[in-house]
Amino acid sequence: MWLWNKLKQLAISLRAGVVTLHYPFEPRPAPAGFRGQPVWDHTKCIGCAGCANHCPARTIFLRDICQEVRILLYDSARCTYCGRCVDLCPEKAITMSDKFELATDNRQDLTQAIELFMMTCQRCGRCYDLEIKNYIDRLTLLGYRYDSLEVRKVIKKSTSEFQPEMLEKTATYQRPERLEK
Amino acid sequence: MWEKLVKRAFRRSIWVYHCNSGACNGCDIEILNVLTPYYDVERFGIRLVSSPRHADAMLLSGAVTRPTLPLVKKAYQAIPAPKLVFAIGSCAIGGGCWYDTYNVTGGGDKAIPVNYFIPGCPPRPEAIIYGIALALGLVDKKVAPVELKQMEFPVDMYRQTKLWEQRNVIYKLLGEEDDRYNLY
Amino acid sequence: MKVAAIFINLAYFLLLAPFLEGVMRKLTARIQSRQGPPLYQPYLDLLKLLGKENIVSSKNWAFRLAPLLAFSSMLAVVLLVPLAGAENLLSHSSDLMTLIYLLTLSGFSILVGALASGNPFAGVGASREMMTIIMLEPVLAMTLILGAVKSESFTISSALSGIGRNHGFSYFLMLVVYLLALQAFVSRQPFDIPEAEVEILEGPYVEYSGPNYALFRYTLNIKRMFYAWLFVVSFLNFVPSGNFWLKLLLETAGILILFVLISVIGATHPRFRIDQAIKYYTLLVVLSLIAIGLGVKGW
Amino acid sequence: MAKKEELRELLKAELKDDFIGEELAGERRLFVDVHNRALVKTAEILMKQGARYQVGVGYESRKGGRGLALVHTFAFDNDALIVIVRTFAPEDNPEFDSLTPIIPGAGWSERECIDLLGFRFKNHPGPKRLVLSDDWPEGIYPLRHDVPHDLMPPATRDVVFRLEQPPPGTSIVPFGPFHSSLHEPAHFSVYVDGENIKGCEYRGFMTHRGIEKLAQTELTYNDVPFVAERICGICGSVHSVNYAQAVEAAAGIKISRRAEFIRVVMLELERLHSHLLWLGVAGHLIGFDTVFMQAWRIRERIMWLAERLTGNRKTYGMVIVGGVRRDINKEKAEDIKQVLKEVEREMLSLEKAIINDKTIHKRTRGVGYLSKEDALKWNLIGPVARARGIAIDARKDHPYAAYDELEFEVPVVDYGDVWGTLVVRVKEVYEAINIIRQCLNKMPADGPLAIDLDAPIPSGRQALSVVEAPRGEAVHYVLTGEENKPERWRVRAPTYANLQAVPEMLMNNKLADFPIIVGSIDPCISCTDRVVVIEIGLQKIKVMRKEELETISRKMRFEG
Amino acid sequence: MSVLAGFYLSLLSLSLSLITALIFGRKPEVVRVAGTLFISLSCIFLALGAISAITGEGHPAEFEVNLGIFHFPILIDGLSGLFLLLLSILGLTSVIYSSAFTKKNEPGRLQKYYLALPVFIAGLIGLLTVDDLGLGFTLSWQLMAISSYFLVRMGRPDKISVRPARVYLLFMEADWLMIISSAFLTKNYQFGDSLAVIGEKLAHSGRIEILIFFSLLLAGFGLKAGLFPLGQFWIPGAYSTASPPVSALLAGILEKTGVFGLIRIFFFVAKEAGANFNPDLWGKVLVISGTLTLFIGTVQAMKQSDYLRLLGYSSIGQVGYIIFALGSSLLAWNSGSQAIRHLAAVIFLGALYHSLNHGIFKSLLFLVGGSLLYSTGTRDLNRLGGLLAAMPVTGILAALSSYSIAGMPASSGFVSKWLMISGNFLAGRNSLLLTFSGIVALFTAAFTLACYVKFFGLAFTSVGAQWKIKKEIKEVPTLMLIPKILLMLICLSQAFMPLVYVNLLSKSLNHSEDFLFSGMFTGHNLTNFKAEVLSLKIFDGRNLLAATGPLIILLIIVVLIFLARWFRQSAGSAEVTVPVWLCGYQDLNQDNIYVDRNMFSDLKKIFWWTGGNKVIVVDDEGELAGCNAGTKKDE
Repeated sequence: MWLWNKLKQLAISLRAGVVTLHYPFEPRPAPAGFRGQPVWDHTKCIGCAGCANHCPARTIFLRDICQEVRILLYDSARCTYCGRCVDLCPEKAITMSDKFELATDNRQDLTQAIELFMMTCQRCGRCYDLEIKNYIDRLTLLGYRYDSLEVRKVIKKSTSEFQPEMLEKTATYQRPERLEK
Repeated sequence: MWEKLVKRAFRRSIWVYHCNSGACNGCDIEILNVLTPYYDVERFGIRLVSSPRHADAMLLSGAVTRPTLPLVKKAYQAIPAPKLVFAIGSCAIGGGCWYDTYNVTGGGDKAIPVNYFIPGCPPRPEAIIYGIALALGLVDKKVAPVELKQMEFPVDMYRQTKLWEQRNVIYKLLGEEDDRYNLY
Repeated sequence: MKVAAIFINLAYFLLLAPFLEGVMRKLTARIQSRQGPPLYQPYLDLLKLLGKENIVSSKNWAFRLAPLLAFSSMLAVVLLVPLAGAENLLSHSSDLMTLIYLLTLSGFSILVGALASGNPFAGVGASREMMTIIMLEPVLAMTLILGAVKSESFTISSALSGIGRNHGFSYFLMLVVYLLALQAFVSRQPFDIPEAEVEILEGPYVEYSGPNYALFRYTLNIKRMFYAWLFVVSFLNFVPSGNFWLKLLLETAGILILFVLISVIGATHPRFRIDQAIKYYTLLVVLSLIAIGLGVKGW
Repeated sequence: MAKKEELRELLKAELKDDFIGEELAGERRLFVDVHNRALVKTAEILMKQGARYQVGVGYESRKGGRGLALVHTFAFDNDALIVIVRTFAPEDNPEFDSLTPIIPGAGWSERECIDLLGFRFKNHPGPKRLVLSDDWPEGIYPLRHDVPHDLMPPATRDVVFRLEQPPPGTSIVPFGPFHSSLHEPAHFSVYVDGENIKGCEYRGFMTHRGIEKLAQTELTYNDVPFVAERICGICGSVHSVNYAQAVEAAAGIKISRRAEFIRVVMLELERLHSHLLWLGVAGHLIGFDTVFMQAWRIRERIMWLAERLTGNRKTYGMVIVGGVRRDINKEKAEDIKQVLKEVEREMLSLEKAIINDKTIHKRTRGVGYLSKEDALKWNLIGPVARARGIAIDARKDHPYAAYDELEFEVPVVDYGDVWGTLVVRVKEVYEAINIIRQCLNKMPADGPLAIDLDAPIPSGRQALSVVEAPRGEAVHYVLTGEENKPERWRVRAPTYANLQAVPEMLMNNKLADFPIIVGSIDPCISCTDRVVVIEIGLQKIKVMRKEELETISRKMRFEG
Repeated sequence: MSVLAGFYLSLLSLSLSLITALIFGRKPEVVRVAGTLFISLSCIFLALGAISAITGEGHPAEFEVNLGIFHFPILIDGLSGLFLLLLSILGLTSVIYSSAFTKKNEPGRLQKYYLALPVFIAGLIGLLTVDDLGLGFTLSWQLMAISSYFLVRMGRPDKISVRPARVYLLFMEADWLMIISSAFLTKNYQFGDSLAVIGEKLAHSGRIEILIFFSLLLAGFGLKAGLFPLGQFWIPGAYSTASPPVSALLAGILEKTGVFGLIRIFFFVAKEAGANFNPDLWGKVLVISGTLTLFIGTVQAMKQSDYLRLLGYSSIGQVGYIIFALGSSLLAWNSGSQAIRHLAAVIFLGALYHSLNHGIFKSLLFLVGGSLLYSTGTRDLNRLGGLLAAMPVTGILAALSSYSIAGMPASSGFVSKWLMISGNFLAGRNSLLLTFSGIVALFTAAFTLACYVKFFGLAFTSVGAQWKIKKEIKEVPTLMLIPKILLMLICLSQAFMPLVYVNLLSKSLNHSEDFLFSGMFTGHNLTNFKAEVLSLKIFDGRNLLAATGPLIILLIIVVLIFLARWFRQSAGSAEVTVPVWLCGYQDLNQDNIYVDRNMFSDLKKIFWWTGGNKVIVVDDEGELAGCNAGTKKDE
């Protein structure tokens, strides 16, 4: 009885044989439709910030450098590879590549930066305004906050700099308030 | 006497210690998965050990939550040198999608020096093996920073310093001088 | 020759022991449908461990001495045994009692080291290890004493050859007992209870790192090989004494076959609990007592 | 439905003036607003009617000026009905009556509210800090609207948690957070007398990542499913489906039948791989690594299948509010069937090999025993309850998605031990295969994958959804808000309920059985900890904690 | 110095010490110093006398003591010389140790202590020298019993010590009755007959009378020695109650007087009894009772949490070894062939050797225990730990003595167990009883190891005492270290110079008349031990080399240790100190260290039937700590 069970267990192993893949020595491509690293097609991107607004991991940032240049920064390190940005891009400028061999010893390697050339608005002389006056307004642009320095003032990394006053209103940090005043 | 041999043996016999600092299980399961028949990292001499004292590398998964931050440091301290740290998954690399919430400190490198980053949410077992193979020197790195431009634009006029190379251009240009908030 | 035999003993066990672990790991991997590590992996592991930092969690000398004592007493054991039937110079200064006690000494130093580390997991492991020693040492001792009883001598070589002198009931019973106990002697599943890594993180060794741990691993490897060797020379001693090297080769082959068996059993069993194991060991003790009884009666 | 009417009438009659209002959202939910003072009475009435307490949710109501609200939900499993009782308190005096004296299981939910929202509870036996770390300053409640989600007060070095003294005659063996039998950070302080476990203390919330706050402040409705999926890496789909269902229910959206079937397929695939995973881990925990390897070898096919279907092995990303993202077409259905066939074949041979193995019986039978009565007392759910003779399964009791159309059995055994959970899980594997096959056959050929949300989801709506995860029933509660995001989202994972019974199961077992007993509930601590810490008391020995801001025992270290 | 001079001088010094203690009762310093000096002096005289008895200038000292109407025979032969030597060494060390240990005593107690101690030693001298079962025996027995009753009684606060002390006295008196009454059954017995005379008269007695005679004496001296189940009644209580230096004497020599008595009866009187004595029967009785004693005593010791009780139980076990060996040697003697008769002599030598060894290392262990008690104030192993750092010398001594008593290779315990057990196996290879009891003895060696791993590991190496015991823990004063070091040196010499001791033993036996094995220990026969059948390499070779058997093993181990050390350092790894790893969350504290009561719990459960399960440690402060160790109904 005991032996019979053990033989059965051995039989499972033997029937399966050695199944180990020789992966790093033989390529093992991801299947079609795999959600690997997203790739921006810079020729298509219009800089609408839709991906940045809806990224669950908030890992895509846009920032105006000047009137004409807007920079899109994407940090693959924190990316959840959900493909939400692909769904939302109106120009289909983003695709999920099948690239998964992303391991690196330097986090820099995982970033993508796109300089976007923005046309100047005839009326105001600027393109769509990304500079936001304060936190409350920014909240309306959801998920769009990594590049806001004021907000980052209160991202604390369990440092000892925390003072209760930080919760108070200061010149740089306005407490969020009810929207409907 | 055999220091050189010993040094060469190190990369051929990495024993890993799995440290979950608040992960969702996804990466942990994939870490276990690389031990299973299809992937079997033991062929590289890798073993999962249960005491950090026996470990050569720490596989860190999870976003390093506030309670685990000191514990991760402690676990790192418990590993004898020379030691490697692999941050596995987006959470361990940068805190993932909750990198800035009130109970997450945001990434393994906030707590301990990380040697290798293996992104993915969770990374495929192949990706983990790739990362390990990278550490073992079996494969070459395949990623590099991507910089794309829609058109050649005289950016130089905005490059007052070499800030762009340092990838802090956005903040530096805005007058943010504080290194504490450096992303990288 | 007698002096050379010392070094042959030493080299044989020191060089071959890690390889056997490699065999075991490879076979286990095969049973688990895996490719497994290369056969020479344990050598790399040992080398690597030598280069690691040596973490000392408690500052007493017992912690530092323990791995040395474990390793050296295990080596002393293999120094004294007649490899391939060839006695060496040191065989004369010892007998079965020395052998048994030296084996115990090796276990004892693991315990002292474990307790010295101050880790509760090590404490649990030490407690289990001691219980295992208490229950298993008699089985080993009785195997050897059966030889002593049959050969009417207490020297190691005659006792070892004495076990297989006449293949009576006692021989077969003791052979079965030894095989049943082998898995526990080499502390593989289902009897790797003191080192159970899932529950108590390698038990006694939890605080040892780097070279200290390398010594313990090496000790364990040699111990496993010794127990397998003991079985081969005492129970499978069919080849009449002849060419030393031929005999050595045959013994090595026997050890390899035994390790295949150990690997297969180890891979197809869950770990027992210590209370279940003790019951099992008790059965073994009783069986070996019967075997001794039969041996005394000349059967 | 009769039950629903009956309950409504009963509550109206009993509560009189305290019955503020009701909301008849759908057939299977009954929302009742009661006055603060009548909360306990309402709970008593409902419990007398045979309810099972599920979860307590507190929230700060941004709109409507009702201040702070507390919600308790009660499930009637036999009538497919869930009663949700809501009470309100003014913002300046958030005081409620505690249900803990009559329903012990409510204690944690209430203490969670104390921590995260600053509620106060009358008559709560131990209104102590629960979720937040000890060094969290008083007066900052993360789930209040005025606290940003990324506020991180500094860590104080000298503050540590004071663990209980072990009962006399025992000493502590510390398990976790980084222990090879626990793949997640959670601390068990196990009291042992020799090798016998005499109780344990649990210290969790190390995986608490503030997901709920994140969803409420930073993400929009349709971003949340992706975060919800990452509550747990094993049963992620459960949470995203559950969330989507809750939002859909709140918004009154009916998704296409095809999408529902696809969701079921994904849920069952997840159950399949989760159970195989558990089987392997259980093997590993009793030191039987071959079972681990073989179970995971079989499981790997499912992972590959999932990767082909969804683009990721685990976090499927299939679910959005309003439907699913990817289709399962004919080809893929064939693929699934093929894989299922192989898995079933392999699983059968694995089952045959281990189900009669005496050595496995030795390590699992009679280990972690809990009688049916105890299991009922502890409100166990999922396979842990089903191994103890309690037929409880949200798929049957509160049908959702396409389960009403599917035929399947709920395996129930009454071993009451670890072995029982093993048997239940193995049987469920076949049930899951069966369900997926049915789905593929019964799935409507066409229908939109996702319906467009043309109008914004109205705010202030509430909904509750349950989904049977591989580990048991998961509960999501959603209160819709403005700005295209939920105002309150509350998750209760199955482990939450099962973990309470672990000390009881551990009692008088051997130390060596600790991993498999804890493993037998398949603890998903990341689910559980997403916002809550569990405190477990010994049954006989009272375990309390003193959070004293001082340097204490944990810091003491012997340097000799 | 002649035997007689030593004997009388030492008695004189003892009485001087007694008188000083009586006179200067109010001046504790004087009492202590004078007591220490005089008793030490007496021990030195005694030692000198004993040595001359062993070397045997001429003949054994045999004479009559006349105290008015009372007179009794005294016999100081080689055997009693041997035990007297042991007594003198232990007395000396113990009294030096006491002089520091009693510093904490109040004056009244001190005076009583120094009143009782010389009387006790005198009583012991009497027991070892008096050669009758009548008046002389009674006198010395009562001196010994009553004085030691007071010593036991004074070891601890009254409410704790009264009961064990009374039990002790009760058993001693019962024992006395048994021994005294035994002789009356002999035919023609006259009060005051010397043992030799009794033996001769026995030769003409009936079988039943002889049976009762030997049974009573076996029970009597067995009770004294701690034979199972008699020893369990009084030994643990008395040893753990008396102050440790006294316990060292109790375990080291008082117990051995029982062994001495047994040897006298079964190897001397029995010879006189001649054909009437049935060596087969009594050998079997001794083997069985000895095996039971050694096994059960040691297993019970393993369960103890009070380290003094542990030592007490372990003494029972070790005496069990001696008694087992005595029986085994009788059986071997009886079995016939000349070779096996040689083995019988070897086993007997082993038993004697073990008596000496055990006297030395058990005293040492008790003195170590006393040092622990002195420094930490607790006798609970659960509360000790990590003392190696605080008390390095005591730690090393504890390690070495634990190593010795566990019988590890290259230690004195190993030598004597080697002699006893391998002799037993070789002699008894055709006897089931001997083989099985030998196996039990080997098996028990592992239990002994378990006890002492526990004792040393948990008290000295592990962690804990620093937070467990409030007061500062320091090494004990030098005066308490010197005697321990002295004992250690003797212990080491016993380990590495076995031939010296074997020669000493055989000399002493050669100078004992009427010995059953007489003639076996002459120089000629010693070399005969090299008979083919023997593989006991202690006797191999000649001169110095022969004595180095254990040294070779030691040498091998030391060389290999250096090899291992080189191996460890060969890749130049650095050593760093990092706190203990407890899975991250907890740090080491008083609750999560692994303490004594957790050790071997399952084994304790398996061996619940051996008794001694109730483990309660009562510290002097009246603190009650401990728990029930693994009774069957534990769960």
